[in-house]
Amino acid sequence: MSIDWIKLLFTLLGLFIVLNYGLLQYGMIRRITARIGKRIGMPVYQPYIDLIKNYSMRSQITHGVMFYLGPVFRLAGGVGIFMFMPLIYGSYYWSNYSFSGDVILIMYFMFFGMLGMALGASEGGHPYSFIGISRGLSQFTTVEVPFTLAVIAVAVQHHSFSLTEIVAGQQGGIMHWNIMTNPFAGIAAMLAFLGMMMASPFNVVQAPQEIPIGPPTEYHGTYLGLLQTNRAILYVSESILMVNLFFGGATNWIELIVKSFLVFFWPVFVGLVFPRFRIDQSIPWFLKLPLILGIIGIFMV
Amino acid sequence: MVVIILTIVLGLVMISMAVTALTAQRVRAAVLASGIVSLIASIIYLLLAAPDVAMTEAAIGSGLTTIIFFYVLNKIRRSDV
Amino acid sequence: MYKNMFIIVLLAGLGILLGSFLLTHHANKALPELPAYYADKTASEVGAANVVTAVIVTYRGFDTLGEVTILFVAASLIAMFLKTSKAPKDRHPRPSSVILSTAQKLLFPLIVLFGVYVFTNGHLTPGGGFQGGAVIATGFLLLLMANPQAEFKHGLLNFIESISGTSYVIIGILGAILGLGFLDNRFMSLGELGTLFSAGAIPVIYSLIGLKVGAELSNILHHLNEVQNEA
Amino acid sequence: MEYLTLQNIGLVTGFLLILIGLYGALTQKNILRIIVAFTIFDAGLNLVIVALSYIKGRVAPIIDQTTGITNLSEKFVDPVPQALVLTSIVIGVGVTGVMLTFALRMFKTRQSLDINDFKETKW
Amino acid sequence: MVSPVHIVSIGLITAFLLGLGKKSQQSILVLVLLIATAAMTMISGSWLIGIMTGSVQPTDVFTAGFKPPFAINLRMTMDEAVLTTMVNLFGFLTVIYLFDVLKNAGKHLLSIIVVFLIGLNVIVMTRDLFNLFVFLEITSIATAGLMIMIQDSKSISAGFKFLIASSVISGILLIGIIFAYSYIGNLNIDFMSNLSLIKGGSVAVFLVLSAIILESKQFPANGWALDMYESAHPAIGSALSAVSAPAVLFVIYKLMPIVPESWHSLIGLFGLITFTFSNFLATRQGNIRRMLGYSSIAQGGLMLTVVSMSTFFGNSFWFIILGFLLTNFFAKAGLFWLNGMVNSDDQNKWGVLRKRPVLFFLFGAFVVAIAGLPPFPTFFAKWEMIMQLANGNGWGWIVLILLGSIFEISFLFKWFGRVFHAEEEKINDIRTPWFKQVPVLLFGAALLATSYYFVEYLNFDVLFVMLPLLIVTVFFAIDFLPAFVKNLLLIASLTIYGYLIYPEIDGNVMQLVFMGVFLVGGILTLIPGFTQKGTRAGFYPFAAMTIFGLIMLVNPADNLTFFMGWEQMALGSYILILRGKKAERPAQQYMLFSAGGAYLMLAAFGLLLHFAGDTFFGHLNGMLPGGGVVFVLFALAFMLKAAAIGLHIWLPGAYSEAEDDATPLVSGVLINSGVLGLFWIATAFGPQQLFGYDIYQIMGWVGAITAIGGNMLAIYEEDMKRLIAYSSVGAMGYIIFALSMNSKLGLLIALYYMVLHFIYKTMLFMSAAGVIYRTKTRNMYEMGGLIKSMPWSFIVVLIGIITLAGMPPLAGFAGKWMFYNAVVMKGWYLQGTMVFFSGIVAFLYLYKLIASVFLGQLKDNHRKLKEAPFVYLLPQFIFVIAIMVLSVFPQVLLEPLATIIPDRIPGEALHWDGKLAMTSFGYWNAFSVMSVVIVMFAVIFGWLVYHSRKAQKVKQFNIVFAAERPFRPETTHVSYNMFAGYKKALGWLMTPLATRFWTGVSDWSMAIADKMRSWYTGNGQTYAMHLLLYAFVLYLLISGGKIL
Repeated sequence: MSIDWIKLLFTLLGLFIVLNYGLLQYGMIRRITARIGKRIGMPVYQPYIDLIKNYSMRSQITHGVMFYLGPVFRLAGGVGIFMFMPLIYGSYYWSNYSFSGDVILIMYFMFFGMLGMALGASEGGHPYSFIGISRGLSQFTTVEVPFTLAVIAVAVQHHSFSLTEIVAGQQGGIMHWNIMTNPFAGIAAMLAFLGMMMASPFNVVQAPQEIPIGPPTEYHGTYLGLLQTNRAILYVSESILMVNLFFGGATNWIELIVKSFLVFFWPVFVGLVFPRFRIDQSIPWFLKLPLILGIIGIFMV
Repeated sequence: MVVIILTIVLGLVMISMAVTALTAQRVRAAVLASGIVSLIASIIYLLLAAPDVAMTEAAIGSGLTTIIFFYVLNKIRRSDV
Repeated sequence: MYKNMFIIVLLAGLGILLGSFLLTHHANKALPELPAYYADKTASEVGAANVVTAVIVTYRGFDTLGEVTILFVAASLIAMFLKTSKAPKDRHPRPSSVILSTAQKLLFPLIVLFGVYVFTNGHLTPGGGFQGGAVIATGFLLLLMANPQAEFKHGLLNFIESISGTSYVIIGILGAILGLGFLDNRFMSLGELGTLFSAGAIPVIYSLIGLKVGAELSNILHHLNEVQNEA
Repeated sequence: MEYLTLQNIGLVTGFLLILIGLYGALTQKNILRIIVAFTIFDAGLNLVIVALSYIKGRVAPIIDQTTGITNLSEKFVDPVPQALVLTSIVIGVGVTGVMLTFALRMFKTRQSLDINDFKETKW
Repeated sequence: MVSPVHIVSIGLITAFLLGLGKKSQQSILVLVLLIATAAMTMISGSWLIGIMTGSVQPTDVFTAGFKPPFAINLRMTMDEAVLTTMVNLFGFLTVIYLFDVLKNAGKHLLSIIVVFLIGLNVIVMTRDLFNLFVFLEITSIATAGLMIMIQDSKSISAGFKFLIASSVISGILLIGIIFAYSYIGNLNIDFMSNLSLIKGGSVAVFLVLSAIILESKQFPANGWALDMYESAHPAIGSALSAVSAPAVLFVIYKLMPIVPESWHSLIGLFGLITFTFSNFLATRQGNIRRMLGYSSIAQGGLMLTVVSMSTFFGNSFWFIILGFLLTNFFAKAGLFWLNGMVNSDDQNKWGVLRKRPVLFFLFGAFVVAIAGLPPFPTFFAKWEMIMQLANGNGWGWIVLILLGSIFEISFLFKWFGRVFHAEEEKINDIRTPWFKQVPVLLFGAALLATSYYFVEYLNFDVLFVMLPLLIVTVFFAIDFLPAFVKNLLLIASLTIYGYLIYPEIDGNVMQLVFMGVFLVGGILTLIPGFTQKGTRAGFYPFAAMTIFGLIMLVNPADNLTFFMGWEQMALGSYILILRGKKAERPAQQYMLFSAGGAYLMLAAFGLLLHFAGDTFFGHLNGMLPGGGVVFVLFALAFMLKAAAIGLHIWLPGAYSEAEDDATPLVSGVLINSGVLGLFWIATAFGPQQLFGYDIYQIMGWVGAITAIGGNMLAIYEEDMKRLIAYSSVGAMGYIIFALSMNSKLGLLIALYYMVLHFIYKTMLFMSAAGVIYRTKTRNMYEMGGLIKSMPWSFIVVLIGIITLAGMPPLAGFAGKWMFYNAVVMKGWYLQGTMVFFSGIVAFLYLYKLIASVFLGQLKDNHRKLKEAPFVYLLPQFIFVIAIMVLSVFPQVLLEPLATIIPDRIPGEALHWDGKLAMTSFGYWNAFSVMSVVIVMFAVIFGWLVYHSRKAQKVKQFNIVFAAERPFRPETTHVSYNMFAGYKKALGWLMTPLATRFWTGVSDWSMAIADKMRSWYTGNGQTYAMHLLLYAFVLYLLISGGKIL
């Protein structure tokens, strides 16, 4: 297989755009959050500063190979999701490496980073990392169920698992978007999306208060930089996935950015409004309303 | 006809003896009664034209069996004391 | 009581079954083929005047062999079971009466003689080995009753028993070799019907049976008697 | 009246003895009495067999002057059941003897003759 | 040729002459007895051989020289020759066995023994009813005499009960005989053929027959017999079981011609009831001799069934009856004799038997033979019997047989397991003088020889059945060699075997795949065995048996071969599991469930015969109309092996308690046999309905629930092996689900997953074995941080769990991807989502597995651990390489697998465009994904390495822990009850309904059995009443309440 270098270039460009977008988006969101909380908040460019600072830290420690590899897995997972996702509908070059596989590949590739991170953090030897990971995984299992139902509903509707095909099927106006044609599945997916983002009320996993020193404490410097990079890319990528699945995809970058920002804003908004769930509350929650909606969604098709 | 009546009588005695054997207070009496049953049986055998059987029943069924019974009874009674 | 009622019901069932036999069974007016054959052919084929004896010793000789064996095994069992312990015997027996001991001395040979008569004439008259044997055992019983403490040479009994039994089987085998089958009496001359030395081997066999049965029964009595003496 | 033959009387008596014997064997508690019951049972059996051999008006199957030697099958009663009964009686005494010795030994082990006392093996 | 009558005459002369002996000559007397029994054996044996070879014609002996019916005749044909030889040979050996007893007993006992034998001989040979009666009486009295060989109060009262019973029985018999005579005028069986046609004659037949049936100790009128078995000397117990019962059954066989045709099946049913219920009651029996008694009676019941229905079984009759007869003869006698040597009725004391390996082996062989597992004759006999019954639509019968068989297996293997694990008595050494061993050894050898002839007779395929059996046998023979030699030999023989059969199956992808899994799996899982020291006695024969059993499943010539392989595998793996230290109960459970599955399968084979004739079930071409029941039975059987939910409770225990290095074999490799079977029925039967329901639909749900259930249960396991074991349940659920989709893609997924599961599960178990080998514990919370000392094992587990989780880029993803496509095509969204959910749940335990064991804090006592031995790692890395290849080039496996699936299966197939896999729904390019991931990973890794090249390695302990230094590894290793929150939320999902259900079944059956057992009051009189009652009921059933 010959390598399409130009495409690679485009992909890397896309990655760069998404990274910057992600960092800015994160800064923006933090700022908005602060404002709502009647605080001033950090500057929008703060993530850049953090990133540069982390990458340039000289003192590094490692707890072992897997500790070392954890962030690598994590970032590779984030980048992978981006890589396997078509960005702009109808554009060959902006379709990235989506020819490698369809939406199932993306869904499963999400685990890649998670698992790596979990393992890396575990080798850190910190007791709270075990707790955090166990919570994260636990919650994740139930989050994925409504989401999967929604994806299957969409796939059945468009008779394809290919994201390109799914987006193609949604062209022609807002009424063709899956969120409109199959609102139940859409809502289920959006609810699941809350969990996927691990934002409040489902952020007990990272739990800034109870576990003040989770994995990020052991991970510092370059490691943390990698993790931050990943966060920027991953959040945007997941938003794009939602856009592609339910909001008609995007035919140009502007549309993509606007849509994905709005999608991303949804969990932030919810997080501001609702208090946090305990893990044994969040798990059943996902198996109630979202699950039922997902099932209805699938039978709507 | 006489033979028939005789047989009936013998049969009745036999049956009553058999019942006695089961109801007698003492085992000794029961054994004796059953010996009599055999004895009468041997008479009936004679009437039924079976002298060989009659002899055997008298000697073995009625005689020896009863003797063995008494040996055992005797032993048990003695141990009982 | 409940159980007894149940048993009565069961037995009533059996009774009905047996009663049904009474109803379906028709008294024979003539002998069926098999007994008719025996009645008609015994004289010529076996040479015994007593058809029952012919049936027992020859036609159904194998049954009789089994019968002897049953007594034998029963005697063995009793002997094994009642093997007297070496414990001291009861030292204070009742002495037997004078009458009894005298009568014994007088009667014993007679009884034995009568027994012998019964079994040697089994092929001619009613009676035979079993009856004769029982008679002999009765004589032996008399002996025991007269001297309950007596130590008998029961080796002799054993000897008679063994030898007569063995001879019986050997004669049976001779029948197979010289005659037509196992326990065939015809390898010896059938003689003249109605005489003592007739019916081929029947008198011999019946005598052996008589001896054996007598010995076996006596043995049983002997062992039972031994137990009496046990403490 | 036609049923009132020697044979039938024998049969009925025999059957009754069988039933009485069995009843005794199944209900008596004393081992010795059970054995007694079995001897009655045996006697009944034998009586039945002999009764079956009987044919009215015929004689014992022994050839003598009175019978002659011809047409014997029309003169004799059936010899076969008689032979069987002979065997059966001898077997009966054997079994009774054996049972009695068992009883003796059982009495020795338990000082009891109640059948209910000998239930060490069950289930 | 010596006339058979001389068996009797020699015996009698001996018996009579023994009376002459004196106390001092006892040894000589015993010798005489020995010679006599030898002579008797030789006579009957010479007839047997003569008739078998045809050099002698069967003959009738006319006693007294008159033709029947005028005199008694003895018959000597093949049948009688077999039975008399059995009786006499047994007598001969009994004399040897009882040498020490006889030497000290009186001469009377010797006489009684020989008379006993004569009695049986005549019972067998005679054709005369009354003669039969006489010799039955002889045997009874002799038996009573033998009973009191031990003169304790138990055996005396048992003997008396027997006398009462036999008096009643002989009374009934005599009435019957005399009635028969009065109706038909003679006493010879051969002249009675129209007896039952005469008015009233059937009463006579009934009486005779019922007496003999009662004599054969049928349930429930057999309390006396049980008490005898329990209290008699073991040698006598063995005589009752091995020769008395067959002789009596033979009498029934002789009587059958005069029994009206319409009674046959009823008597057969009564026999079968005996079989089932005696075995049922035996399950609650602790006393060995009594248990063996129950078992003997049960076998007698089964034989009664066969005998009474000899006309029904027709040509197969001899095969069936000989199978049961000979096995019971050799094995039951052997077991009783062993009982005599161990000299205890307490199962716990039987542990001493392990000190005598040969005897212990024979003990096992006897147990297995009675239980009816291959290659013993009972197995084939049972098979044939079921097939014949199925032919005649005897479904109820089959149910009874199978029920009885499962009870039989239950108590036999409970016993076996107990003996296997019982503490060896330290004080009492087992006394095994030569004269006690010789008979056992001889009978053991005879049993094996018989089995050989049965196998030989059935003409199995040489390469696929006989050769494997031969190899297994060889491994039994060389079991004394050191472990590593045997390991090498077994690996070598498997390799050579693979080489030999490759040409046979070349081109048949299906067989290649499964053969590959079984053979390669077998070989690779054996490799860790090289760490074993000593001889490891008893492992290799059964490992070989398991592997070759599996191999026999792959290319069976017919249903029987398949079933045989199946049972052989079950047996082998049972032993492998049982070898684990605490495996007694789990192994028992495994055996029970295996047997349950096997019997369901047997029933299915029977039904199949009915529906489709004698075709191999895997070769049915598509539709089998109306075969829903067959399908369901098969499916249940295979799902039992594949541990579908509800049927899975045996699995965790069995897999986790097996020896650590045997676990991969019994789990990773063996479980695929279930998949094989399921695949076969899925492809061969076509869609099936049961009561109007689509079975596939139901199976799909079962699969989905299994997937969730298995994985859910795995989450909460602290035991490493149990965790992996439960994960197998989950994986099997996945496969069952895929199979039941009944589409091309679904089957492809199942096959692919089967191979993959084989690879990663074997790998994981082996890795676990390595870890356990070093850490000596299976509790994961006692481990931690092992990545430092066992990096290679860590890598293996990592790859294993990534594959298991189905994450791209490794091979597991292919399965998941196809799965979505298949689910969407099929439209099973809900079930599909459930399975998907289970896949995610798998993450939880996978994380737990790898993190608790390899990550986190290293424990103090593990600081000096080394990496797992090389021989553990070697096969693991072979599997790793396989996974890697599959990950990059899945088409290597998927394309051939797709060719297996028959065209008639509906649904869309997977298309390949170069490296791109496509369906109408989606696409996926493994190579490309792998490339992208590797490049990404490498770039980021490079970047990180560049940036933190000077990273300082610190101790694991060097962490910030709320500003305090932790002082013990345990406190920082949060591993125990890791998913507490999850349990709180979804714990209700794993309510142990299945366990409760099966416990309930077991409790109830125990309670019922106990209740039923109290029927046997121990009162001889009551027993006598039972006899009458039995006859009464039999009469009512036969006559229908009317007078016959």
